[in-house]
Amino acid sequence: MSVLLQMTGIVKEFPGVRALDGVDLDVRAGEVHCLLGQNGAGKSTLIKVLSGFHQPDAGTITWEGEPAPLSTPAKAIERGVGTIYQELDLVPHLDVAENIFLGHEVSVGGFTQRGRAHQQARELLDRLGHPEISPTRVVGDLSPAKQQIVSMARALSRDTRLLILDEPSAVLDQGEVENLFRVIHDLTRDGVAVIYISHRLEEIRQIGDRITVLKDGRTVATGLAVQETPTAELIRLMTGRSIEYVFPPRPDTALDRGAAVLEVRDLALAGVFTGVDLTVHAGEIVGFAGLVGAGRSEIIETVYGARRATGGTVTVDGKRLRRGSVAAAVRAGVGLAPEERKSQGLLLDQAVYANITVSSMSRFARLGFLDRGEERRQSQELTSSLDVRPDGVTRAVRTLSGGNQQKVVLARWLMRDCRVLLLDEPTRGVDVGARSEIYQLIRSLADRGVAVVVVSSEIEEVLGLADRVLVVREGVVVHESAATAIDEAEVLDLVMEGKVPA
Amino acid sequence: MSQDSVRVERAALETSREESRFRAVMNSSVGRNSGLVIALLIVCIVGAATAGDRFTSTDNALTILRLAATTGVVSIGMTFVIIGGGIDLSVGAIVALSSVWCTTIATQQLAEDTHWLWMVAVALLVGAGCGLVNGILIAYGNVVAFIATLAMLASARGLAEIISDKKTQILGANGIDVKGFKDFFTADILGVDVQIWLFALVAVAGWVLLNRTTFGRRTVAVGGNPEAARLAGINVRRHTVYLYVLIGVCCGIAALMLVAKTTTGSSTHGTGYELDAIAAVVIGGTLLTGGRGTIVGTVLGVLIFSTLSIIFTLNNRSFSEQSLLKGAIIVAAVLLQQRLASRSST
Amino acid sequence: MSQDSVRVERAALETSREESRFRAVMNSSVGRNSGLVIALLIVCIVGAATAGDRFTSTDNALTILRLAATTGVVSIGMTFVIIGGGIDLSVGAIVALSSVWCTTIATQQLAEDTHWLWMVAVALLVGAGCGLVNGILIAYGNVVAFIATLAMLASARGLAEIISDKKTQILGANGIDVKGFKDFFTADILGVDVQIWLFALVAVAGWVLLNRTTFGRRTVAVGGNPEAARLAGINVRRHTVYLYVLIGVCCGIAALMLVAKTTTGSSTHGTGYELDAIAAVVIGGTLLTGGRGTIVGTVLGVLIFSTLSIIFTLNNRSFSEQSLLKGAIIVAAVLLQQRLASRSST
Amino acid sequence: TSNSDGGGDTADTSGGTSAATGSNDESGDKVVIGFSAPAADHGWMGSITESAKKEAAKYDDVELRVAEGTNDVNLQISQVETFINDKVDAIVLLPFDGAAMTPVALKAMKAGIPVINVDREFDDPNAARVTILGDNYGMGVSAGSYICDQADGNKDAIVAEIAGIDSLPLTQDRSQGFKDALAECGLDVDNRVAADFTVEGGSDAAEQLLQAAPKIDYLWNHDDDQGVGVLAAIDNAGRDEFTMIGGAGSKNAMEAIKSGDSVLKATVIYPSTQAADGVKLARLLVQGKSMSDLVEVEVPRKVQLYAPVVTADNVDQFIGSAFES
Ligand SMILES: Nc1ncnc2c1ncn2[C@@H]1O[C@H](COP(=O)(O)OP(=O)(O)OP(=O)(O)O)[C@@H](O)[C@H]1O
Ligand SMILES: Nc1ncnc2c1ncn2[C@@H]1O[C@H](COP(=O)(O)OP(=O)(O)OP(=O)(O)O)[C@@H](O)[C@H]1O
Ligand SMILES: [Mg+2]
Ligand SMILES: [Mg+2]
Repeated sequence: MSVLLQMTGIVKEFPGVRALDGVDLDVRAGEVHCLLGQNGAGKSTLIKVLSGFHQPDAGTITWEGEPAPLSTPAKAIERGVGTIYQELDLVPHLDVAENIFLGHEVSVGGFTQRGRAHQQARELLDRLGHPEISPTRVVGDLSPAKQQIVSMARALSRDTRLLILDEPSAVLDQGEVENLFRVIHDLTRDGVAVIYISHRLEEIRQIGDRITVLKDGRTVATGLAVQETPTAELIRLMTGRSIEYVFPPRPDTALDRGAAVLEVRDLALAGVFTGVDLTVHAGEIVGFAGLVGAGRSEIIETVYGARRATGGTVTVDGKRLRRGSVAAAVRAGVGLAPEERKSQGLLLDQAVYANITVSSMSRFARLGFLDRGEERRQSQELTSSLDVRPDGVTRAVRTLSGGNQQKVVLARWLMRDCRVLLLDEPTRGVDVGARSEIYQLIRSLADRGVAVVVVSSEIEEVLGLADRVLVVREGVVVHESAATAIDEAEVLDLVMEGKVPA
Repeated sequence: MSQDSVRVERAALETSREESRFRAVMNSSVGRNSGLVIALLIVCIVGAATAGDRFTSTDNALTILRLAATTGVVSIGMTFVIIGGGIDLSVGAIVALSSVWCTTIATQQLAEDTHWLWMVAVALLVGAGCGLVNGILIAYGNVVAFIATLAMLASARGLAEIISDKKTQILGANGIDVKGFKDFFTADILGVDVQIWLFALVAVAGWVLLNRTTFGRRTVAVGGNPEAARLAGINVRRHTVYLYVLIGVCCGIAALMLVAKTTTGSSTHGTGYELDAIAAVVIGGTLLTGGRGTIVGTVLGVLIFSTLSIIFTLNNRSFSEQSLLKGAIIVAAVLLQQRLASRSST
Repeated sequence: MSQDSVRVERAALETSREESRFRAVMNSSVGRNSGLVIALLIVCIVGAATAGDRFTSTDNALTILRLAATTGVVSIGMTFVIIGGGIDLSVGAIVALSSVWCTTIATQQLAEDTHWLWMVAVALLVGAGCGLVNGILIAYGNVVAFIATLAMLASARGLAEIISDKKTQILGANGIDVKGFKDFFTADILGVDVQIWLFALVAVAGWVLLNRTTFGRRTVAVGGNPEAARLAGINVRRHTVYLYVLIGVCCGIAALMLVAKTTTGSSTHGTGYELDAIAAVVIGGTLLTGGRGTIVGTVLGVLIFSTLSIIFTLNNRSFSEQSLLKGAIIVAAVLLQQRLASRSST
Repeated sequence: TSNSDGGGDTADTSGGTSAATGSNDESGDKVVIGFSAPAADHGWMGSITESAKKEAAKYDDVELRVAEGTNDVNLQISQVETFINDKVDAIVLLPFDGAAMTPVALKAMKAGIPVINVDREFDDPNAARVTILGDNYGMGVSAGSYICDQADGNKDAIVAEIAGIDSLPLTQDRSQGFKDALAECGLDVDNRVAADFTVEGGSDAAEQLLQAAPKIDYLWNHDDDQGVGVLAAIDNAGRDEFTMIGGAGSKNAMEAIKSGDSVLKATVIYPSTQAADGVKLARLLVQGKSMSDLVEVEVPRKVQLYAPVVTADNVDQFIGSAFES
């Protein structure tokens, strides 16, 4: 296999951070090259350099043996670099076909040919296994998972020689990940090179050919053959220590050990879900499993008051919450870590500490005046304990990597002593090390008497972390049992039921 | 069972296609603007009820359209700029400068044998030039659009005053060959003024440009998510410059219409156009934050405002009452549009 | 070796602390606004060079500050609204309505024995009331801020005209007990006018409110990412209403200052304040899209504009030249501020 | 009638000129008059519309249709077009910009509707049947001559000027007249600022002017509306070393002149009743009557009003017809 791309000694500095500090990488045509590293290791920055978005401060890039400065995204695209970014990069008010062909519209003399564009979009979506997405749908109305698929169709719509996927599986469920892998196989067979980034090591095992590991902006290992490298070795390379990748043990008394804190009765949101009953006790972790689009996010957002329920009641500690009022829920001690941290969770231009204290300001305020020193001190304690990197609570959240941003969102609710914590995909985009830290954290919160609800698309995570599991399909809870009473295959069956076997 | 489920899925697919056809209608320009259409109808009914056939006459309709034409042309340009994530406060000043410059050409510098098309060329070039300066400052100088165009507002009007020495420059006073110019811009075709045809032409061209060309789709992308547009290989800066040049040209056209209509160029022309145009665009449903908007909405917005003006004149209301009412009507129209739009999307 | 690495780490920590102290200075209000400070200095140097001690005199400084005071107070309110993700086009009209209403109280309705503080109360209440209407329309009616306040602009000015019957209402003409009012608002303390003190007071209060209170923190959150603010438990709608009430009160204060200064209430007061205030806020570095801004920047912005104005007058320049130059100067100031800000952040 | 009656008397009361017209005031055929003027953004302009309305109300055979005051020529053109569509009998028009409104006025005349042009003149004599003009140049001359008289040969006197909206031709005419008259006695304008006819604008402009000119002998302010603000600024600055002359002739300016305890010692009248004259003449025109004080069978083409100086000596004569700012 010929070397398609070679990067040597790439350096990229941001104000105050050296995000890349001498990265080497070579990618061969037709291989799946996996990029591993902890949160903030520089993976996303590296691919942004590769796609012409950032200019490296030092280092060389060669493309098929000749130097190739990728000075703008347009130049990179011209070479055949197709990228699916970690943050969704679609235009909300354009439709699916228009997003797919943005920048290289199907047109004659500047006039778009919508019929042809729709047809080609249709073909691409069919190829990706998603014929149900209409090319005329406005992208802003699609769920994150479907938007991801549109991004993918966009990358495929060009004559792509190198496809870069930055944590594509973060918003996909297992069925769709399989589907994605099928597409990747097809591509590599045609000689397309793929760079694949993920924090899920089992995925790497399934799909990858070679691995490059980044740590603190530096290449610590490159060209490792996937088959010959044990997982423990990978973790050691990434983190510099060895980590037991396990879930914290459940206390024996996990089930029904405390008083019922959160009680949801017959909750409904017209057109999305109906008749949801849920009781969570103090010290208990309840997990929601289901396919993407099953309506799990909607359920917990409605519990939280972020959506106005069309029926049913939510009570916390016996007190009924006002419908559609987040403020009431927060006052009653409920917290939510939302699914899309950038658009729903964070004040990107604000300092880390301001993001952490935003829901517990009254604790730091006297007559409305804030004690900023105390805010920073307590925030610092939290971020240190969560190992948020880079350290320092006064930096703007925007400059943190995806995984570290997620930790900041969690820290917000840790700062506020919650009675109920609703976590939507809490480990999405979080690296192996931090992941087990977050699991420990969730468990220790439960041990302190908090009622926790976790939504996750990783069945393994739901089963491993939760005490009790609810399976949701198309807006209906189809199963509820202790986590130990059901296994992964059974959950998959429940979740997939009604789906055509491929 | 699996066959059953296949059938179910097909059915679901079909419904979703049905639905999408319905959505397509509701998302079409007319559907999305049904609230505005109704608002305009209500305004017309009020007009007919209070002023009778003085309102419903063809002459009156033409008067409304003539009134709408000048700001209308500017508003079409403004729609593009706002959808593209910008704003232009300098439109009125650019209209003034264009009108002054082209009448200066006509009254002072043109030799006997020079054609009036030179005036047209000058007006359009001045407009495009101002737009170019705005665009470059905004796209390459990273000056906020609000500030850059505010600065242009001050400068262009100042320059217009200096060129015209604050005098109203009258066409034909000692000018040359301007008859052709006036004849062209004040003629009527099929009983409708050229100015109205021009407005219609600009509106239709704007619609096609926005909805049927790569330029239009890129405008939406640049305004909706500039980062994504850049990543898709679009030259966001250059596109931004194009947008300001486009609105500059629209200002040039408006200046020509105004010069023909008043036979004058003056540094006071176009006063307040910025707010009028922005108001028409925003009431037409274009998001001020960019990324979404319709030409049809803007045209309806312009028509609502000019119809209101004429109704007030017909009914002999005092200016203060008008102001008071205008505020209430604007809010009512927006609320109506909202209710209907939210209904159509569910 | 492990000791070594500890030492290295300490050193790194120290540098980072050093660095962070440096960053803190650069990120402080003054640091972030160094470009504006320099722009103001340059403007002052130009003033001193062209007008000599007529410019550098204390009297002149006071004149500049007096000129800045009224729009300054409104601009402070505007800073909050814009940081909070909104905009208010109705400030000028609210100032007019407040001035008319409070002088009506003074000249027509007050009994002999009523205190002039009633005037103050009325002006503030009228301002707050208009702000409340704006806020409710925007936050609960979901009307775009631009449109809602444009409607308020028309309505408030219309109402002011109706109440005053378009006449200038002169204080003390047949009014009662207004001496106390005038005495208070035109007095000077330590050689500086009360109006200037008021401006300073509002600015300092604004700074504290924005930077040191939960209200300010919420304002930034609401403007920066309303959805995230909502999910964090902030009542975004109610907060939005507060912001418009706040700017309404600022308009009330400005109206009082204006009434005292001109001894009149008039429906023409406050004309053009909206653009002046927005321009000062934006040139001061506040993002028009919300979520970020400084009071110090706004104050500097206001001062730059009023100093420029005085310099032109001192030099007896024509208004047109002023306009032409003003545009260029605005752009220059913004570009300068940008270059310096980007340098300070690297 | 004497010259000084020109502006003042017309709207004074229904007495004055009207008394002498006798049968002209008797009710005749119904007359519909369209009226359009710039935005009433200051007292003088407000008074223009108001006195026109008041005059119309005196006749039960006159229906006055008043269009929204506007400073947008485009809108004003539409208003006149609406009047033409409406087939009104006459149009009284105070244009925002005379030249710019000429084409539509011509259109009205062609449609057989007489146009009475008030204050700001069209550039084509055929565009109006009657033109009623104030005398802007004359205003400047009156103010300048008054200062020359007062200065009495002192060529070092410092003269300042606060103009109205600088981009209007009328402001330029006033300033030109002022300059020309001052030149007659060897004076010139040392400091000049422009305001915008509003109180606030006057206050700001005056404040700056006073700062720019540490010593002033004479100050002419074009407009008494902005004059309220100018006086407030002078008062706040504690300046009283100069004599101030006003313009237009508002009621409170005249009261100040009468009381004599401010710097304002005189004002130059610019009648705010021009449009009322226009309404009256429009009625006569349509009803085929003439001005009964004249021998002519027809209403004349052009009437130019006089710009007298009001001082403490003659203020009582004018104060009755003054407008409220
Ligand atoms: N625009 C920026 N300004 C300043 N610092 C930045 C910026 N973008 C990234 N960084 C910093 O660069 C480093 C690398 O970030 P990057 O996003 O590449 O990490 P990552 O490996 O993709 O992590 P994750 O797995 O969490 O997505 C981080 O320390 C981050 O804070
Ligand atoms: N803004 C929206 N407009 C229209 N439909 C929406 C919108 N948001 C969500 N939906 C639809 O609601 C359903 C549930 O969506 P959602 O993706 O939140 O479910 P989920 O179970 O939480 O899945 P995920 O694992 O992605 O969080 C889907 O059919 C989705 O398409
Ligand atoms: Mg990343
Ligand atoms: Mg979800």
